[in-house]
Amino acid sequence: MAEETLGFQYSTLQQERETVTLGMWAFLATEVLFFGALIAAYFSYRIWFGAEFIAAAKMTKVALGTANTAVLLTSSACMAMAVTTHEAGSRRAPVLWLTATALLGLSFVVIKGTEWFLEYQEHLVPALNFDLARHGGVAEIFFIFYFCATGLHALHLLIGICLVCWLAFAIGTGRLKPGSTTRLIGLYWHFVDIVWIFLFPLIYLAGRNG
Amino acid sequence: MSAGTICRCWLALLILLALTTGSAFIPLGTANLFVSLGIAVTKALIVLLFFMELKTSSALVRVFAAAGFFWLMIMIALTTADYTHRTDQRVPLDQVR
Amino acid sequence: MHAPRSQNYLNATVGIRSWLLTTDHKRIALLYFAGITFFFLIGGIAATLIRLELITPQPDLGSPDFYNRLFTMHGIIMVWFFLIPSIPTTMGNFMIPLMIGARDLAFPRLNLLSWYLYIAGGLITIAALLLGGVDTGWTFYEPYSTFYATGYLILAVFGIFVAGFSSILTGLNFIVTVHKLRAPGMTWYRLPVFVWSTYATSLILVLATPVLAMTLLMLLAERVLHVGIFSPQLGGDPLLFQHMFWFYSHPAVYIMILPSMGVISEVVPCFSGKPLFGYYFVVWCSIAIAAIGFLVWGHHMFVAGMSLYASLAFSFLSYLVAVPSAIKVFNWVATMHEGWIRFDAPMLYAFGFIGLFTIGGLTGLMLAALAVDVHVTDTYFVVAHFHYIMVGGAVMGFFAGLHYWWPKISGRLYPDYWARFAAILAFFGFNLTFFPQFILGYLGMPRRYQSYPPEFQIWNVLSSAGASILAVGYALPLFYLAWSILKGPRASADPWGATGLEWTTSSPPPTENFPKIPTVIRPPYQYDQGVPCVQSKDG
Amino acid sequence: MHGFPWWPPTASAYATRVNFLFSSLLIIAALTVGLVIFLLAFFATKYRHGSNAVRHQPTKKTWRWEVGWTTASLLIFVGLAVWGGELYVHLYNPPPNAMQIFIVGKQWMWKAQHPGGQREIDELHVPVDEDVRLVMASQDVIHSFFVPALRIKQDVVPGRYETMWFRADKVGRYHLFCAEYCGTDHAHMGGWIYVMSPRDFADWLQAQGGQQTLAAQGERLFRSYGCSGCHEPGGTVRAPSLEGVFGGPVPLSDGSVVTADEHYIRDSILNPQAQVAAGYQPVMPTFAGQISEDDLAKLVAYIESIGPKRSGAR
Repeated sequence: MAEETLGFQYSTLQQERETVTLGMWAFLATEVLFFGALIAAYFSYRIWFGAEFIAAAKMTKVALGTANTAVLLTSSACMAMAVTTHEAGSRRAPVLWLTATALLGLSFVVIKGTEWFLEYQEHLVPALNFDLARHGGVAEIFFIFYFCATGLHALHLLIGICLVCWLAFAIGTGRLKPGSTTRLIGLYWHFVDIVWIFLFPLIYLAGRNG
Repeated sequence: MSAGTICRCWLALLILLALTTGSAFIPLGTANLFVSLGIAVTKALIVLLFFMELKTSSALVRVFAAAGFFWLMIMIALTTADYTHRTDQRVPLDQVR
Repeated sequence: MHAPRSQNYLNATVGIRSWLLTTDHKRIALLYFAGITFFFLIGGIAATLIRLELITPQPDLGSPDFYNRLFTMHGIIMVWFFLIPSIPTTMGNFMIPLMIGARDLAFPRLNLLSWYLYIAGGLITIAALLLGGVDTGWTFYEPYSTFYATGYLILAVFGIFVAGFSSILTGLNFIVTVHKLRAPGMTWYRLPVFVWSTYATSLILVLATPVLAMTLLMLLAERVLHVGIFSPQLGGDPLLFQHMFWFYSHPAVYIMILPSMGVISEVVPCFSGKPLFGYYFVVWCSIAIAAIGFLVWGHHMFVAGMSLYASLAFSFLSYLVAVPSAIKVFNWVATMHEGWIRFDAPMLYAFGFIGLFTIGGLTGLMLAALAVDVHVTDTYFVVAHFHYIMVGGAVMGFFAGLHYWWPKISGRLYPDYWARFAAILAFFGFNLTFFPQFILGYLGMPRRYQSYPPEFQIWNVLSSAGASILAVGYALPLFYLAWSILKGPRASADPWGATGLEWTTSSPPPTENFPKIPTVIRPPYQYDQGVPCVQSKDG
Repeated sequence: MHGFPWWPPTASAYATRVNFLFSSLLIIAALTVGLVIFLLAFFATKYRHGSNAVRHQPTKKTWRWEVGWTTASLLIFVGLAVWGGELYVHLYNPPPNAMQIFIVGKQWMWKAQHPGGQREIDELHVPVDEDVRLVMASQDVIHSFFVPALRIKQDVVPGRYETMWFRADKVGRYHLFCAEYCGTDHAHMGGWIYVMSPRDFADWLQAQGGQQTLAAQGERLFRSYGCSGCHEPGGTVRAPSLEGVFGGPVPLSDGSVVTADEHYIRDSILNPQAQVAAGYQPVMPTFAGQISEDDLAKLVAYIESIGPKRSGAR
C-alpha cells in the first residue's frame, strides 16, 4: 500500500484511494457473512432448543462481558481519534491514540482470558472438561458456539492489535505519510468492534430476564 | 470528523451499553431479545456512520457496507423459517461418549 | 512508440521467477490455466474409473471403500478446484482488464496471492486424497463426516478452506476492478456481458464463500474435538449443517454457470454478426440469477426432514430463479435471427452449450416440482441434471471461451478443422454419457452406488461408452492447442472480426495491455451486416 | 442384460399421480427443447454467413418479446410449483387409521417391526390396498428409505422420528433402497418390499411365529425399565398416568401444549426434562443411552395401545 507512489494501474491518487477503500469494504462484507453464518446457527438453535439453550447463556459472566464491551467501544473511539489526527497531519497524536487502542485491545483479550479461565474452573469448556451430567447437552452446544464465536473474535482482535502496533511504529518513525493505510486499518478495527456489539447481547444478555 | 463528534459517539455508545445490559434484567419475555438486538443495531449504526465514516462516504461504499448485512438477513430469515415451522421434536441420540 | 511485433506479455521478461512472482493479470491467468488443467485431469481420471466400475452391476475394480473414495475425489476436485475457479480465474483474469480498458486488476499482488492459495489448497487436498482418501462424498453430510467417516477428512477439508480464500480474494478483486478501473467512456451499459456475468459471479464468491468457510470450521471443530455441534449426540440438528452447506453450495452452481453464460453472450453476437438481442435483459438476468440464487438452497433438502412450509417456499423460489435463465436462452436464440452466422469452433461450442443448458435447466424444473423431487432426488436423475448444467453448460462454455480467446491469449491460430471435430465429438459423447442417466434416475437407481440391480446395466453401459467418446473430445484440444503454440500461424489483433476492447490491442497483448488507454464511444456488440464497427477511439 | 427398461413399476395411486405430473413436465420440456433446437437449426441454415436470405434492419422493440416470454415462463412455472406442491402436501397427511410399522435404519440394514411383533431385516411385507404408515428412526447416520415403485423417499435423520405413508395397490415385489450415502456398504443397504394379498399377508404374519405383539413386548419393557413404578397408580413418586394420553393434547409446565405423538413419547423417555407435563415435578431420570431404538419403538407402541381406542381395525 504505497502512499505517495501511484500504482501503475491507477490514473489518479483519488482513484487509488477510492479503490482500496472499496476493496476493504468488500472484504468486510465477506467477514460479515463469515461471522454471520455462526450467528445464523445460533438463532436456529435458539429456536430449536428454546428455553434450554437460553438457560445455558445464564452461565456466562455478564459483568465481565459488559466491562469488556465498554473497553472495546472505547478502543474504537481511540482508533477514530487516531485516524482523524493522522489525517490532520499530526505525527505524535496518532501514535498516542494508537497506543491507547492497542492497550485497550490487549486488556479486552486479558479480560476475555479471565472469563475463559473461570469457565474452565466451572467445567464449562467443551471437549476439555465439560461436565455433561451437571449442565446437559444443550448447554454444551451453547458453549461450543460461545467458544467458537469469542475465539474467532479474539483472533481477529489479535490480528488487529498487531496491525495497530505496526501502524503506530510506522507513523512514529515517519515511514508512513497520511493516506489510506490508517483509515483501512481503522475500518478493520471498527468492524471487529461491530461483531462484538452483536455477540454481546446474544451471548451475555440472553435469559437474564427470569 | 471532529474530536467532539467522536467523544459524543463514545458517550452515546456507553449509555446504550448501560441501557441494553439494564434492560436485559427486566422480564419482558421474548421482547428482551428484540430490545437488545435493537440497541445493538443502533450501536452498530453509530460505529458505521461516524467511526467508519459512512455518513460522508459515497453511495457506492454504503451499498457495499449494506450488502453483507442484507445477505446475512436472507440467510437468517430463510434458515429460521424452517426451524419455526418444524413439527417434529428434538431427541438426543444415545449418548456416544 | 511502436513496439516491435514480437514484444508482448509472454516474452517481456524471461525465467521461472518472472512467472512465479509475476503480478501481470495475463500471466497469472496462464498460471491458473496450468492449475485448472492439472486438476481437470485428476478429476477426469477419477470420473473414468467411476464409469469403468459401473459397466457391470458387481464391484470390479476394488472394494466399496475404494469406490466411495473415488467419487468423493471426483466431486471435491471437480467442484472446488476445477469448476468454481475455471472461467473466472483464467479467462476472467485475462480478459476483464482488457475488456474494460484497464492496465491490470485493482490489486495485482492480491491476485498472485489468490493463485498461491489455490495451488496450496489444491495440493493439500490432493495429498489427503493420495494418503488414503476421503469417503464422505463432496457434501460432507453430518453426522457421517464427523463420527463415522474414515480417511483424511481433516486435511481435505482444510485444503478446501484454504482454496475458499482464493475464491474470496479473486471475487473481491474483480468487483473492485469493474467498479473503479473502467476506461473513460466505458459506462456500465457499455460493458460486455462477460464482464457483467463475471461481476455477478464475484458477488456470489464474496458473499457465499465465507459461509462455507465457517461451516467447514465448525465441521473441523466437531471432528477434531469430538463434540457434537450438528450431530445428534448432544441434541444437535444434522439439517443445520445442510442449511449452511447449501447456502454456499447452491449459489456455487451459479458461480460455475454464470461465467459460461457470459462467454456465450460474447460468442453468439460475434459469430452471428449481430448485436446481442435484449442486452439490458441479459445483463439484469445475470444479476437476478446471482441474487435469487441465494434464496433457493432448500431445494436440496426436500426429503431431508425440513418443515413442510419451508419446502413449499423453497420450491416456489426455485421456479423463480429459472425465469432469468430461460430469458437468456431465448435472447441468445433471438440474436441469431436474421444474422450472418459462421460456424467456427467457438460457435459450435456455443450451440452445444445452449442445447445442453436448456435440457439441464428444464430437468431442474422437474426437480423443483416437489412430488417429482421426492422420487428422483439422490438418484441418477439428479446426477444427470447437474452434469448437464456443470459439464454440458459450464465446461462447454469454458471450451467456447478458450477457443474464442485462444488467438488473443497465445497469439496463434489453431487448426479449425480439429477444433470443430472436437466440439462435435464432445457434444455427442456428452449426451450419450448423461442422457441414459436421466432414465436410470427415474427408474430409481440411487447415486453413489458401486453395485446396482442388474436390470439397470444397459443404461450404465451406454453411459460408460459415451464417457469414452467424451474423454476423447476433451483431450483433443490439449493436442492441437499445444501444436498451435509451436507451429500455429500468427493471429492478427482481431481474427474473428469481433468488437470489444480486447480485440483492439495486439495478439498477444503487450504487458501494459494498451499502448494508450482507449476512450469508449459505443455500446458493445456493434455489428452492421456481419461486420464490426469500431467500439473505441484512441486518446 | 435385461433389455431396455425405461419406466419403473407403478404400485400405488399416488405413484400414478406422480407419473402424470412427471409426464406433463416431460412433454413441456420436450416441447421447449424441440423449439429451441428447431430455431437454432432453422436460423443456422437460413441465416448462415453467405446465404442471401433477407435481413431487415435490427429490430428496436425487443421489449415486447422480452415481456412476452418472461410472463409466459413465469405463469407456467408458478402453475408447476403449485401442482408439485399439492401432491407433496398429500405425503404429509397420513390417513388416521393406517397400520403402523416401525423402521430402524442402521449401517447397513433396514429393520422393520410389525404391530404384531414380527420382525424382518431388509425386507418389508405389507398388505395390498391398505394404508401403511412407517415410523422411522436411524441408529447412526442419515439414511433414506426409498421405494421407487411407490415414488416415495424420506431421509431418516438420527435423533428423531420421520414418518411416511403409502397405500400400495398392486401385488408384487419391489426394490427398497437407501438413497442417502451412508458409508461402505451404502449400495447394499436395501432389499425388497413385498406387497401381498390380504390372505397371503395373514399367512405370512402367521408363519413368522407366535411372538407377542409389539405393544405386549413394550408393556414388558415398561415394567423392566421401572417405568411402571411411577407411572402407574400407587407409585412411589407422583407421575402422570399414561392411559389415554396418546394422541391427545398435553399441557406443559411452561404453559404450552403439545400433542402426545410418537415424537413426544420418544422425547419424554430420552430427554424428560425438556417438556414436563403441567403440575408435575421434573424428577424423571433420562434414559438416553440405555434404551435401543428397537425397544423405544416397543415402548411407544405400548403407550399407543393404552391410548384412547382408535376407531376401526388396526
